Amino acid sequence: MTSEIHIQYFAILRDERGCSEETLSTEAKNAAELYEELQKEHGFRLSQQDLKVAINDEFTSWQTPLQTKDKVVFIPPVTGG
Amino acid sequence: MTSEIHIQYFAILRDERGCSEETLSTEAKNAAELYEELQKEHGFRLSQQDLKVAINDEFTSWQTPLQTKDKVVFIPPVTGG
Amino acid sequence: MFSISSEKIMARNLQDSLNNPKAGALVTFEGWVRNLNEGKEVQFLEYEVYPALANKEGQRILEEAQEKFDILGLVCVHRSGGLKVGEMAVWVGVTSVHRGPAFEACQYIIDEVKARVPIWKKEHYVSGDSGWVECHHCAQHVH
Amino acid sequence: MFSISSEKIMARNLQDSLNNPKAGALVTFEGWVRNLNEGKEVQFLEYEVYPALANKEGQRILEEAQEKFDILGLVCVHRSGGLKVGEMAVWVGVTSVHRGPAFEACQYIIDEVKARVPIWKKEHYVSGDSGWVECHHCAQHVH
Repeated sequence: MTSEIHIQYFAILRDERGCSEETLSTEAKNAAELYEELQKEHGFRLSQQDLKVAINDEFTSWQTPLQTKDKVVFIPPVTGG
Repeated sequence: MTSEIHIQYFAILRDERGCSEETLSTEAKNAAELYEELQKEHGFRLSQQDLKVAINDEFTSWQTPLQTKDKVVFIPPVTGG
Repeated sequence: MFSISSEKIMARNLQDSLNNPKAGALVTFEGWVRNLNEGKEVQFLEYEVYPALANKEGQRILEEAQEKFDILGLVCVHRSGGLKVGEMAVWVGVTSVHRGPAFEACQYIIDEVKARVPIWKKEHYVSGDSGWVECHHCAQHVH
Repeated sequence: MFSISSEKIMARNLQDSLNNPKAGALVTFEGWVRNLNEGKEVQFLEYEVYPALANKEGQRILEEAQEKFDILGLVCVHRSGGLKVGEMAVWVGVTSVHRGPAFEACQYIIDEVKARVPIWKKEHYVSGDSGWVECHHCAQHVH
């Protein structure tokens, strides 16, 4: 099953992706599969265990099933302060 | 032996003594004896172990021998901050 | 109580908002942009923020502090955008009746903000290089 | 670096004196006059100071902090004379490269100042009574 997902990129991921957001159709069932797919395509250097993931502006598990119109953000190690 | 000692009073001791400084002649050999003498005379409620003592603007021991012209201050528990 | 600011942080105004006749103690933390990081001379830096989640997570941290410690008021503001050396990146202020809880809460807030709030720092060096700071915990150079 | 002030403490000026491009952290403590102490409504208070020894002992405390903690700058000012509710009784500010030592040193300084510097507080209550505060340690109501 294909879902339409909105992705926002920040910091190093934005630089590596070359854009700050995109909408795409994916067969990934969850965020883990989605990151794997995108990492292959764009060569992101951070591995999944370095990241956290948010869906619809809340931290969530990598295994949460994706639903059409979800907004996904992969969160590199934070360095504020 | 009599020595001439200058005493400054602060806070509760100043209130109880009714003045902030005095110069007196005493046979007290050290600050402990001097406080005992003054406590008897003025009825200071604080006991020696509640106090610290300074001679010539430095904390010192109650047993330090007094010398003529010494400036003695008895220091009630401090409550700054 | 938690906010992201794209403008210079006005600490004195934030502090005035914490005035309270019951308070005996105010503890504040300010994070400043340093001129050196890991031996490299820093010229300026940029903070990138994921605003929707940063605000939620920042607010959660303040609520946790309020539950954990006996405090009266608390504020935290973090900058976004470009900052020069010496500028303020983050301000935390906490009031309490007695001083212990204000110290503990202030430290808790800045520790958690640095560990959890989705904000990323890119340093621009005098040499012309620049780079995303990798990870506070890994590199052990938290300020 | 340590001083007694008979005038309102100007925190912003003190803080400006700590500016340093090497510093990544500033921690400050402010002690404020509370409206309640041990259940009594406070109207104003007076600090009496033994100046010669207070300045020496305050300066010693700052020197100890400088030796114990990896810090860059430090300032402490304590008021003397009459203060109203809400006014600032004491200000401590410490800068460091990373934030840990600034927190530790700031707390050390205020703890030691309250325990060692010859300053005494007389509270004047709304009821008309007044009295010398007996002893922070004994009464366990340090702020």
